[in-house]
This record gives sequence, structure tokens and C-alpha cells, in this order.
Amino acid sequence: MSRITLAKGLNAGLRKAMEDDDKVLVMGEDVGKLGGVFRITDGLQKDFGEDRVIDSPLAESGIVGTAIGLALRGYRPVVEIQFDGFVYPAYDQIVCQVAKMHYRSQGRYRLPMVIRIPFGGGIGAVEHHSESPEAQFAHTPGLKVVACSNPVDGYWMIQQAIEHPDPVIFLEPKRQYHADKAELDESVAPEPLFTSRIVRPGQDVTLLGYGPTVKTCLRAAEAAANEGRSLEVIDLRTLSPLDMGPVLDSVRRTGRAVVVHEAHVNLGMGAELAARVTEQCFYSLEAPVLRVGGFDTPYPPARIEEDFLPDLDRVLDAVDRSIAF
Amino acid sequence: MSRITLAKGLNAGLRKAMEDDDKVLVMGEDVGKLGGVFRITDGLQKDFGEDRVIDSPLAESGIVGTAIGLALRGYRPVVEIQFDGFVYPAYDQIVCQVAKMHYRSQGRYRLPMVIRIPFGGGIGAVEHHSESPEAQFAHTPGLKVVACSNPVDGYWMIQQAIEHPDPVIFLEPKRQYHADKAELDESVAPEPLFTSRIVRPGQDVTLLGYGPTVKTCLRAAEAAANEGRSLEVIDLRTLSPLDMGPVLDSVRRTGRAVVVHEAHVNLGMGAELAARVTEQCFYSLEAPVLRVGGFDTPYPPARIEEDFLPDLDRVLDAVDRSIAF
Amino acid sequence: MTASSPGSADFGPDLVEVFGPSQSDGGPELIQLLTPEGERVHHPDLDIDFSEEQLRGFHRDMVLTRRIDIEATALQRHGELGIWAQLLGQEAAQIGIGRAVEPQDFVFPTYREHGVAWCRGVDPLKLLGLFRGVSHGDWDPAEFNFGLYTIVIGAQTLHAVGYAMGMQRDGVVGTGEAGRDAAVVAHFGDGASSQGDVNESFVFAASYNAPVVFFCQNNQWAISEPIERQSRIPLYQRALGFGFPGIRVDGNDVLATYAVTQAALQRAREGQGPTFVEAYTYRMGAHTTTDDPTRYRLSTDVETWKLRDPIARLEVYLKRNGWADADWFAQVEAEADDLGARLREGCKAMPDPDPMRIFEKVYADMPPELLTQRDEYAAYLDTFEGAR
Amino acid sequence: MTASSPGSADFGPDLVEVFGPSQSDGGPELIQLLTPEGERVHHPDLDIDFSEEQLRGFHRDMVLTRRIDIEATALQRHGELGIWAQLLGQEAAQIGIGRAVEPQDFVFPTYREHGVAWCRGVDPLKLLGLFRGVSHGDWDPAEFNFGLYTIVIGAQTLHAVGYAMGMQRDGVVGTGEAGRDAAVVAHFGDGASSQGDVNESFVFAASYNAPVVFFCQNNQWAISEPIERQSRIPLYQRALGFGFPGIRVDGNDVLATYAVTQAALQRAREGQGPTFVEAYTYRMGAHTTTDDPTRYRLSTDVETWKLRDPIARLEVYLKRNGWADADWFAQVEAEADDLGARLREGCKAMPDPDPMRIFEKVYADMPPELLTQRDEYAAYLDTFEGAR
Ligand SMILES: Cc1ncc(C[n+]2csc(CCOP(=O)(O)OP(=O)(O)O)c2C)c(N)n1
Ligand SMILES: Cc1ncc(C[n+]2csc(CCOP(=O)(O)OP(=O)(O)O)c2C)c(N)n1
Ligand SMILES: [Mg+2]
Ligand SMILES: [Mg+2]
Repeated sequence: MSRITLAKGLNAGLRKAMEDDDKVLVMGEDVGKLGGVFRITDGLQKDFGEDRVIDSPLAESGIVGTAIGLALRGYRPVVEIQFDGFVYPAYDQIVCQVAKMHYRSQGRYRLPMVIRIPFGGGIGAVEHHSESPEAQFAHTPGLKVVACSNPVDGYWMIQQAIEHPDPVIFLEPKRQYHADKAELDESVAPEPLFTSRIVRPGQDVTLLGYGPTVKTCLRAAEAAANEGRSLEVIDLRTLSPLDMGPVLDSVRRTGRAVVVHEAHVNLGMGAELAARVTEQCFYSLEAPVLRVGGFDTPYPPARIEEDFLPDLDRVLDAVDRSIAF
Repeated sequence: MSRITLAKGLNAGLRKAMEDDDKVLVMGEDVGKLGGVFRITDGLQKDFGEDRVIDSPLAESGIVGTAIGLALRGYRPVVEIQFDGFVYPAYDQIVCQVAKMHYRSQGRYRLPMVIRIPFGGGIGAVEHHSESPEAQFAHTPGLKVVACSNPVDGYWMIQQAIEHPDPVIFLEPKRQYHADKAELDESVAPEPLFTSRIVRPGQDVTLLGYGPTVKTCLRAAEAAANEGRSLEVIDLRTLSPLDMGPVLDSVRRTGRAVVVHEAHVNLGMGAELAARVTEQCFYSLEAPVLRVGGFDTPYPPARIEEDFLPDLDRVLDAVDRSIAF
Repeated sequence: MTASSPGSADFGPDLVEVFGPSQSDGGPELIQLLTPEGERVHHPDLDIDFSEEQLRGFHRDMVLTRRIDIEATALQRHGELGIWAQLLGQEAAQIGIGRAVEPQDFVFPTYREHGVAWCRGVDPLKLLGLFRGVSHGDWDPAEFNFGLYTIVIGAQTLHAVGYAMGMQRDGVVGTGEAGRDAAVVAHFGDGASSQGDVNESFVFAASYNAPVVFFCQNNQWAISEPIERQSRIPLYQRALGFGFPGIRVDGNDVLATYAVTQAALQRAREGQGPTFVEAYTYRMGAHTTTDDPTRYRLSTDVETWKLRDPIARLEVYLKRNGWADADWFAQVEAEADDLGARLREGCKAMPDPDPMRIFEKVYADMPPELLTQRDEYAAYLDTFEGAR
Repeated sequence: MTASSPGSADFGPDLVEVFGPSQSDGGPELIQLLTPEGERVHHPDLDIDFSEEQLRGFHRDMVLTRRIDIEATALQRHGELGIWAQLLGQEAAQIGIGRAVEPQDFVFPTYREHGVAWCRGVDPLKLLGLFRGVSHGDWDPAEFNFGLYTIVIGAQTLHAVGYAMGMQRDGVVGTGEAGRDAAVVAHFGDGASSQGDVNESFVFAASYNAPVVFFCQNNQWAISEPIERQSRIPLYQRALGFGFPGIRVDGNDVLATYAVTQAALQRAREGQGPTFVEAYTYRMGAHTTTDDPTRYRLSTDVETWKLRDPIARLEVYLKRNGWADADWFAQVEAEADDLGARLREGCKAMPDPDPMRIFEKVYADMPPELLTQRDEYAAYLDTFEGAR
């Protein structure tokens, strides 16, 4: 048992995966000596060598494209994209190749690779360092997309993603990397990878979050509790496939749902969740599913990013609107 | 007045735009002597020269990236992406540069460029030639996204898009290029670019389509009429921004809506429309907004693509489900 | 020339001196071992003694490959294929490298490597199936060490480099053990050389010294665009900018292509890193069956290149030396007829896939939501009963 | 060496002959006009007579640029900037080209061209504003012919080529009219040279013979990755693979950088097409203020490069020739102090943007949905009254 940050959890999880399976490789920009700009791969090259922890030339399409080749040769590459905003040069390889090869080959090609992307904002960075690209990947069949929200999940989910036979887009809330610590008890078996989880039970409204917004939702629920309102918080954890079971159960109980993400509202995960929840809980809904997200503008300069990002108050405002509907 | 195909309408519209403004350039692979693989730029290089109708090296990022530079220098480039599935190498330039430059520069950079993309399936092609990437662009603030569905709109909308000061992703239903003819009466002024339009009025259910599925919806409405059901069909025409006015009006009247597109259902335009319609017509809805679209699988081999694509029967099936809800 | 600011340098023609050349001057030009007239020429460093059998084998491969192309083109005309990517004229380039790769090597093709597929043992019917639209590629890459066709231009070159990096990690490069040491072939076209991915594949291959042969069939056209649009210097020189050797071989000369690619492959297997081989050839066919080349190229060009036909020159060489007689040619022709018949029948007999295949193999497992979509669609289809 | 199949070629070291060189051999190496010791050396083709004034100007520019860097670094340490991209050591490269560009030229920077921005007249406070997070770039590119900083590595090189193609169409290339003929500078780093976009920009520039100078500051590191990861041959040779000249200049020598880039720019303006200029330099600072270079590089390297300091060598040269006296140095120092004070105060005084700015300038107009979002958010903020 030890208290770890998300960064440490991911680092330990990667290390474990590399120990367990020598086909596991880590690739990306600065993942070697530097240990990545967030230090998630810290110490791995020292212990596993340059052949398994590969500093790549500065070219994201090249990183993902060569990782595909390594996967076809039997390796399990874990690719680090340095920041969310830099995944787009690799977008073609991801949506046309990574996502489609299994289907194209009728299952003969397996691509057990993981693409790690630190995502989300709130770190005071310049442009392109605070994006939330998840919807674009979740829209693409053939990819699986997960987001961790806390150190313990980070530790387990990265291992599960690496073990998984399909390609996984693995989203890490960078704002949380070095934020809160949590107790890791390795003797407690993790939940399966593609499941959502109620992280705080409640009766009045269901809050759906993932990655960085789980914390926002939990804080909102706490604040609401002080006012006598009981909010249920679900950490979606998996964005594609969605695990609708817990979500639908919850909304059938509460009759109200608010989805919270940093990505733009328009065509974000909230749209899909709203559509599905409405279709499947039509007669249980007391109000339409509301969405709190990044506005439909590019990410603004850092000094006003906290206005752009959903926060406790905007979540509570949506809760109010849902209840008043 | 003349009867024209969509291909002819677009070709004539491009020609008109080039005549009207000598800053308008056409760029892309094979747009010159060949006139594009679909002949949409047929004859333009002959008449406007190689400096204005530019055959580019085979590199989509290069095409869009240099078009940006030309736009910054005061030109109005109209880029042709040969097929939907080949836009992804340019994705980074589109979402990080085209979409953000106006915002980044606080409006000092103007990017009046058009990216034309033949989209959708049904032409019996090999992989990557039948994609529907619209949601990915519509999710990106800073881009405007429109889809034409018929020859007359093709003629006018391409000119309006070229005239527009913002970058426009211009989607053309390739299956329709050489299909139906329509009467073009140039004396009838076109509707504004970013508006949706009721193309067939009705009372029972609202069908929302765009691009290739407008025809599908119209055929469904006709078939339904024979069974005494009155379906209203809206051609969305603009996907970002959405023109919600006509949509909400319609759904408030009918109480039911079905969205039809070829793109994958999951996180497709239907998700956003369902979320917004539900939020804004909550008490008018008799049934949840239903979605008919491409399945959440990669595009299948051509011999079974008609099963993948929404057709008249699947639309009617959804209409039945909506009414029976 | 105008001096535009104080202290401006005296530049102009002399400045060629300062800036150096704009391309590699000299270096080897087109490597040829068999002239268009069927004369054998020798090259000091590529001194191969081809056996009669090997030469006849090349001939047979090329004739059969051409027949596949012709049949497929005809099948497309008859509506049996959606489209076909023709290779007419590129037989020597493809058979040359196709016979130079060894079983343990791995090949990443474009969408036009029908001759290489033939050499790897892939049933041409599988290629037809892809263009017919019954599959996206129905051979087992692992069985033939021949990857699936790649439609997105250039994407496969990166896969090739990654695969080669895997070979390095597997310890099958530079061990000196024949039959074990392996290399990868990355196919691409002249047009593809402009893609970012292809250039990134050069960067990665050079950086890791990966065992890759970049095999560019420069057929001088990317659909309607001439090679000059993509490069103003000979393409093989692209490699020099990335720090590995490039070479141009007569792609209509099967002997030279074989010799050069074999040497480049061996170089890679030995751990000497990547090589760029430009097979200079010509696309006598259209780009695909939907293309209309009369819009952009001169028919006289096609005529010129007919005189450099890769099959004809080998036939002359074989005949002149008495290594193949009328019987041989008749036998190959008969084989080609059989193959043609088999392809025609096989293609027409190819059933459409079950529509439910749409939902299969998206993932290793089927997520619940997709299961629902599948089941609902199955139920929906059932409502039509006999209708479908 | 193992003959692995019958008829295999005899290859091996001789095959260097076949495949040709793996890089351009010879050609000009590092161009230098001022040694690290401050000795003026001459180059036959770059025979510039720099005026005293010009030399003092370079010195002043470099000192002030360095001061901007030092102040910004300090401001970041004090929490006034979110991050800062340091340029310590790259002053000569930037001032060299910054003074060689003419008003009608257009410059596309990366995120580190503080010295070039200085030469173009952009207020350094605007740069600080970007790194502080009050804007994404608050200067008018058209006013200074200096584009906004580009964070996505390499993207701007394509914009540069497109802009240059626009100049060609505007008829301001190769007219022979000084002050009218124009060119474009595309800035990028050694790491960026691996990006697909950058290589595509070479393809397009060569294909259209666009008036572009590709100016690569090879500071030998891309964050923690040494240049060897990106290229195993000198970077300037990359150009040869694309058919235009490349040259390496001592990027710590402001005279040489000026002379070479001026000539390359003039070449471009005259319509002779693109040139690749590699300014060989060293990043003495960290990559950015959040970077920790002790993790990956040797402190002795930094020491070595301190001896090649671009400012020091020019000072020695100026002093030795009596072209600058103690007064001059004191005056520049005072100017730097003033600038520093202005930056400190200006930066701290920079107000945060109004949150409602989030919604502005996404488009030329504001679509209805966004209007709604804006108005709702304004109303929401109002509910907090004084709270915000
Ligand atoms: C990324 C991408 N862009 C465009 C296309 C459409 N396309 C298919 S083949 C082709 C030309 C390819 O030329 P080349 O690389 O010379 O190969 P060739 O067909 O001549 O063998 C183009 C533009 C594509 N398949 N992929
Ligand atoms: C597409 C992309 N990938 C990654 C990054 C993160 N990143 C910022 S600077 C940098 C290194 C750049 O090195 P180089 O091109 O040599 O320029 P330098 O910073 O040394 O001036 C990296 C990897 C980025 N900004 N954009
Ligand atoms: Mg070609
Ligand atoms: Mg660098």
C-alpha cells in the first residue's frame, strides 16, 4: 500500500506491464532520458533499455505508423503523444490504419497498441496544450477509448489497456498528474477496463463525467450535499464502447442527468450520451439531459481558461436548471 | 434555364466564382487537365490557366497548408480533396490551423478558403472512398461545414462558400454527382448559405437529412404518403453552424424526428441534433429523436454497402418506431 | 541583379559555389542489364549469372502477371469488378523484386503490387475480390509475408519501417545466418513520394538504420500528374537528403531490377540499413479502369514505351540464346489461358458477403452496443423474409 | 557475407559503388565570417563590407534580444508567465536573418523567434503576452510582415510556401525591381525537420520554385532528443533530396548568418527558388522554462558552447578594431536595462482578458448558437455579481 499520484500510478503501471511482457514497448518524443515531459515514463529507459523505450524522431504520424508496424510484428507498443493538440498529425494513421486494420484483415491483423494522450486543460499552457479530442476518436469504429481519472485507475487501466487485444486510445487528465494522491492497494482487484462506475451515489440528479471532470463532479456533489441535494456521480471511464448499463440505471432512478466534459459541447460525448439516454429512458426523464462543457470556441488564452472549462458552479447551475425544468 | 447535374452545377458555380473574383484559385490533385477524378473542375485550367487551377503534389497536408498561405496572401483558394477518406493527412492543418487562425489572431488573419470534399458511399468503391467525416469537422469550432444535396444548391452554395469570409468545409454527395438533373434558373435568388430548408412539408414525423440522404428521406416520405403518412423532410444544408430554427419549428409541430445520415451513428450529427431537439422541444416530443445512420463499424466492402447505408426502408422502419413509441 | 541593401553580398551565378549543388551530381544513373533490344549488358558490381531456368521463370511470371491484369481489366468492363488498378508495363519491376525477396522478408504493398503478390503466392482471385468489393483484402499476411493492400497513399511505408524495427528487436538482422536474416520492402509510387508519411518513413528508417528497401515504382504518373510535379530531380536522389543510398534501375528490365533489389535487400538483412530503389518504368495502362489517360498524356509516349516492353525484351533475349523455344512460349500461353479462365470463373462465382459480416471483426470482441446494432439489423432483415 | 540464394549478386563494400553515396560528399561545410575568437575570416563568394554602424547594430540587437530572453525567463520564475521558450545562444542566428529580411519579405516564425520579432519591430511585450496567456498572439502580422507564432511543429513551413506562391502570383518575384521583389522565410528547428509537413513544404517549394528561404536553427536538440535522432547526416543536405541547395552557416556568427541568408533571400526574390539554410548553433538555455536539461545533456557541452558565444565574439571584434568603445557598451547596457524594466512593468501590468473574449473572433460573424452560449454565459456570470 502506498499513496501515489496519477503520474506515479501510470508510471508504475507501465513498468509492471513491461516487466510482465517483454513485447511491450514504449515510444514517443522524449520518453527516454527525459522520461517524457510529464515524467510518466520516468526511469523506464534506464531499466528496460533503448530498444524498449524508444525516443522517436519528432513526427507523430511516424510514431503511430511505425508502432503499427511493430504491432504487426508481434510487439505491443505504447505510444505517448506529448500533448493532446499534437495528435492530429497522426490522425490519418489512427483513423484509417489503427482503427481499420483488424476489420480490413477480417481479424488476421491484431493491433494491441495503446496511444496515450495527456488531455484537457487547466495548466496555464499556450495553444494546443489543452485540447480534448476524445469525441473524434470515439466516433471512429475500431478504436476503443478510455479515460482515467485517478491514480489507482491510472495504475490498473494502463495495464489493462496494454493487455487488451484491440487498439486503445488512453486519455490521461494532465491537470491531475501531480495533483491528488490516493492509496494504491494492489491486493484489491481492479474492475474490468470497459466499465463505468458510480463514484458517489445519490438520488436527485446523475452527473456523468470522465477524466478531469470527475473531480469537478465530485466537488459539485459535495457542495450540493451541503444544500441538501443528493447528486450521483458516475465516472464513465470508457468512452468507446460506452458502458450504458450503470448510466441508464442511474438516470432511471434520478430522472435527470448532466454530462460534464471539457471538450466542446457541440458533438461532444455529451451529445451521444444525451441521445442514448433519451432514447432509452424516455419516460423516466424529468428534464432533458443537460450538457456542461467547453464552449464551441477554440481553447482560449490560459488566463481565461477557467471560464472556458466547466467548473463546480457551472455544474451546479446545470443541476439547478435540470431540477427547475 | 438549363437542366444540370450536381457535377455540372458545381462546375458552373466554380467557374462563375473564378470569373467574378480573380483571387479565387482552385487547388488539388488532378484538378487541372483531368478536371478532377469526378470532373468537377473540368475545363477550368484550360480557361483560367495553371496559376489559378493548380495541380498539386500528392500530399493533402501540403495542399491545405499551402492554401492557408495563399489565403493569408489575399487569395481565396478552393481546395479539392479527392475523396473523403483522404482528408485525414490534412486533418492537423484543418483543425489546428484553418480552424484556429482567425481566433488566434483576434480576427487579423482571415481565411476565406473552401475545402471541397466528395463524401458518402454507394459508388461501389474500395476502402476509404465512401467516408462521411462531417461530424469531426462540425465538432471543431472555427470551421463552418455545409453539405449540398442537389444541382441547384451545388451551383449556388459553392459560390456562397467561396464568397464567405470564414473557412468552409464543403461536402458534396459524390453518389449524386451524375445522378439526377434539375432545372437551374439563375434568376431565382438563392437562399443564404447557412440555412436549412423544408424540402417537403408534412405533419406526422420530421425527417432530417443532408447531402446524400436528402434523396433517401424524400423517397421515404413519398412511400409513406402512399400509406397515408405525412413526413416533413428538412434538408439541413448547414451542419456547422446548425440552423435550428426550422428544425425546432418542425418538431414542435410533428412531435417526432428521425435524423438520417451515412456517417456512423455514434457521435454523428444525429447525436447533436437529438440532444438539441430534446433540450429545446422537451415537452413537444412524443418520442425520442431516432437516428438512422451508418453502423458503428468501418465502411464495409462495397458488395454489402447498401446494407450499411441508410435506405428508404430503414428510414421508414425508424418512422414506424417513432410513431409506435 | 540589384544590390538591394547596403552591404549586400555579391551574389549571382557564383553563388552556386556558396549554396552548393541543388542535386547530387553524377552518381550512378539508370542501371540496366538487358536493353530494350534484348541485349545483355554487364555491370561490374552486379555480376549475376542468371540460370536459364531463372530467366524462363521471370518470363513466365511476367506473362502470367500481365494476364491477371488483362483479365481483371476485362472483368471490370463486364461489371464484375468495381474498379481495377492496372499494372500494364510494370511487370518487370514487380517480378524483379518479387523474386528477390526471400520467404522470411516481409512486403508492404500499395494497391498495385499484383505481380509481387503473385510471386508471394497470393491467389490472384483474392486481389480480384478486393476490387470486386467482397472484401478489403482476404489473404493472410502472415502466411505469405505479404501485407494487405493499402489505399491511403504512403501509409504503408511507415508500417514497413516499424515492422523492420521489430525485426531488429527480434534479432533477425545482421546475424549472418542466411535464411534467418530478414528485411522489409516498402512499396510506393512516384506520386506517393510527396506524402509526409513517406518522408517520415525515410527519417525513421535512417534514424534506426532499419532493414528496409524502399521500392518506388516511378511509372511517371500519379493519375494525371507527371513526375515533374512531385520532384524536379531524379527521385532516387531523395534518399541522399536522408542519409542513405538511392539508386535508379531500369524498371522494365527484370534482370536489373532483380539484381539491384536483391543486393539492396541483402544490404538491409546484413544490418547496413535502408536503401531507396527507384524502378524507372511507365504505366502503359490507365491509372485504373475508371481513368481516362487520353485527357492528360500523349499517345506517342505510350508508343515509345511499348518499344521498351519488359516482356518483349526478355523474349528476344531468351529466343536469341535459344533458352526458350516455341514450346515454352506456347506452354506459358496455355498456362495464362488457364489462369485467365480460372479468374473469370472464380470471379463471377464469388458470392457477395453475408450482410451480417458488416458487424464482424471490428474488434477482437464485440462490444454490447455493436451487438445490439447487429441483432436489431438481423431482426430488421428478417422482417423482409424472402424479400432479400 | 552469405550468398543467400542462387544467382545472388556479389555485394558488400563494393556495392557502395552501385548504390552511390549515402550523403552528399564534400560540398561546402560550415560557413563562417567571424571565428569564436572574434577573428574576421573571408569567404570568396560572400564578400561583404560591413559598416561599423551595421556591426554595432548587430551587437545592440543581440544584447537587447538576450535581455528580452533573460527578463522573460525571470518573469516566468516569478509566476508572471506560464512558460517561456528560451533562445539563449541563438541570438546571432536570429539577428543575422532578422536584419537580412527586407520590409516586403514575410516571415513565418516558430515559437522561439524572439530576435527576429525584435528586428521586425514587434513589441516584445506582445511576445510575453502570448506566454503569459493573455493572447494567442497579439501583433498584426500584416503590419510587421511577421506571422504569428506557431506551436504545432512545422505547420508554418507550408503556410510559408503557400504565401510565397501568392507572391509569385502577385508578380513580385523576379521582376528585378529592388524593394519590390519579395521572399518568404520559413523558420523551423532541427527536430521539426522530421515532420511530414516540413518535408511536404520542401516538395511544394521545389515543385513551384517558390521564393522561400527555409531557415533551420539547428540548436542540436529537440527538447531532450539530440540531432542524431532526426538526421544522421548534416541537416542542410536534406535539401539535396528535394532538388534545391542547402548550406550550413555558423549560427553563432551573426555576420555569416546575415551574409548567407541575405544571399539566399535575394536568390529567392530573383525567382531562383528555395534554399535551405541550416544555422548551426546551440541551445544554451533550456528548451523552455519547464524543461530540465540536466536530465539529458552534459554540462560540459554547455561550457564548450559558452566559448562560442555569439555576442562575445562580436564584442571582441568590435573592441579589437576600435569600432565600439566603453561608452557604446555602457549605452547598450543601459538600453537593455530600460528595456528590461519596461518588460517587467509592462508584463505585470498586463490585464487578464475579459472572459467574454472567449466568444469573440471565432468566426467573421457570430453564429446564433454561439451568440446564445455567449449570452447565457454572460447572464450566468452576472449571477455572481461582485463575486468575480
Ligand atoms: C492519401 C491519398 N490521397 C489521394 C489518393 C487518391 N489516389 C489514388 S492513387 C493516386 C496516385 C498515386 O500515384 P503514385 O504514387 O505515383 O502511384 P501509381 O498509382 O502511379 O502506381 C491518388 C492521388 C489516395 N489513395 N490516398
Ligand atoms: C506537432 C508537435 N509535436 C510536438 C510538439 C511538442 N514540442 C514542442 S517544441 C518540441 C521540440 C522542437 O524541437 P526543434 O524543432 O529542434 O526546435 P527547438 O525547440 O529546438 O527550437 C516539441 C517536441 C509540438 N509543439 N508540436
Ligand atoms: Mg505513379
Ligand atoms: Mg532544436
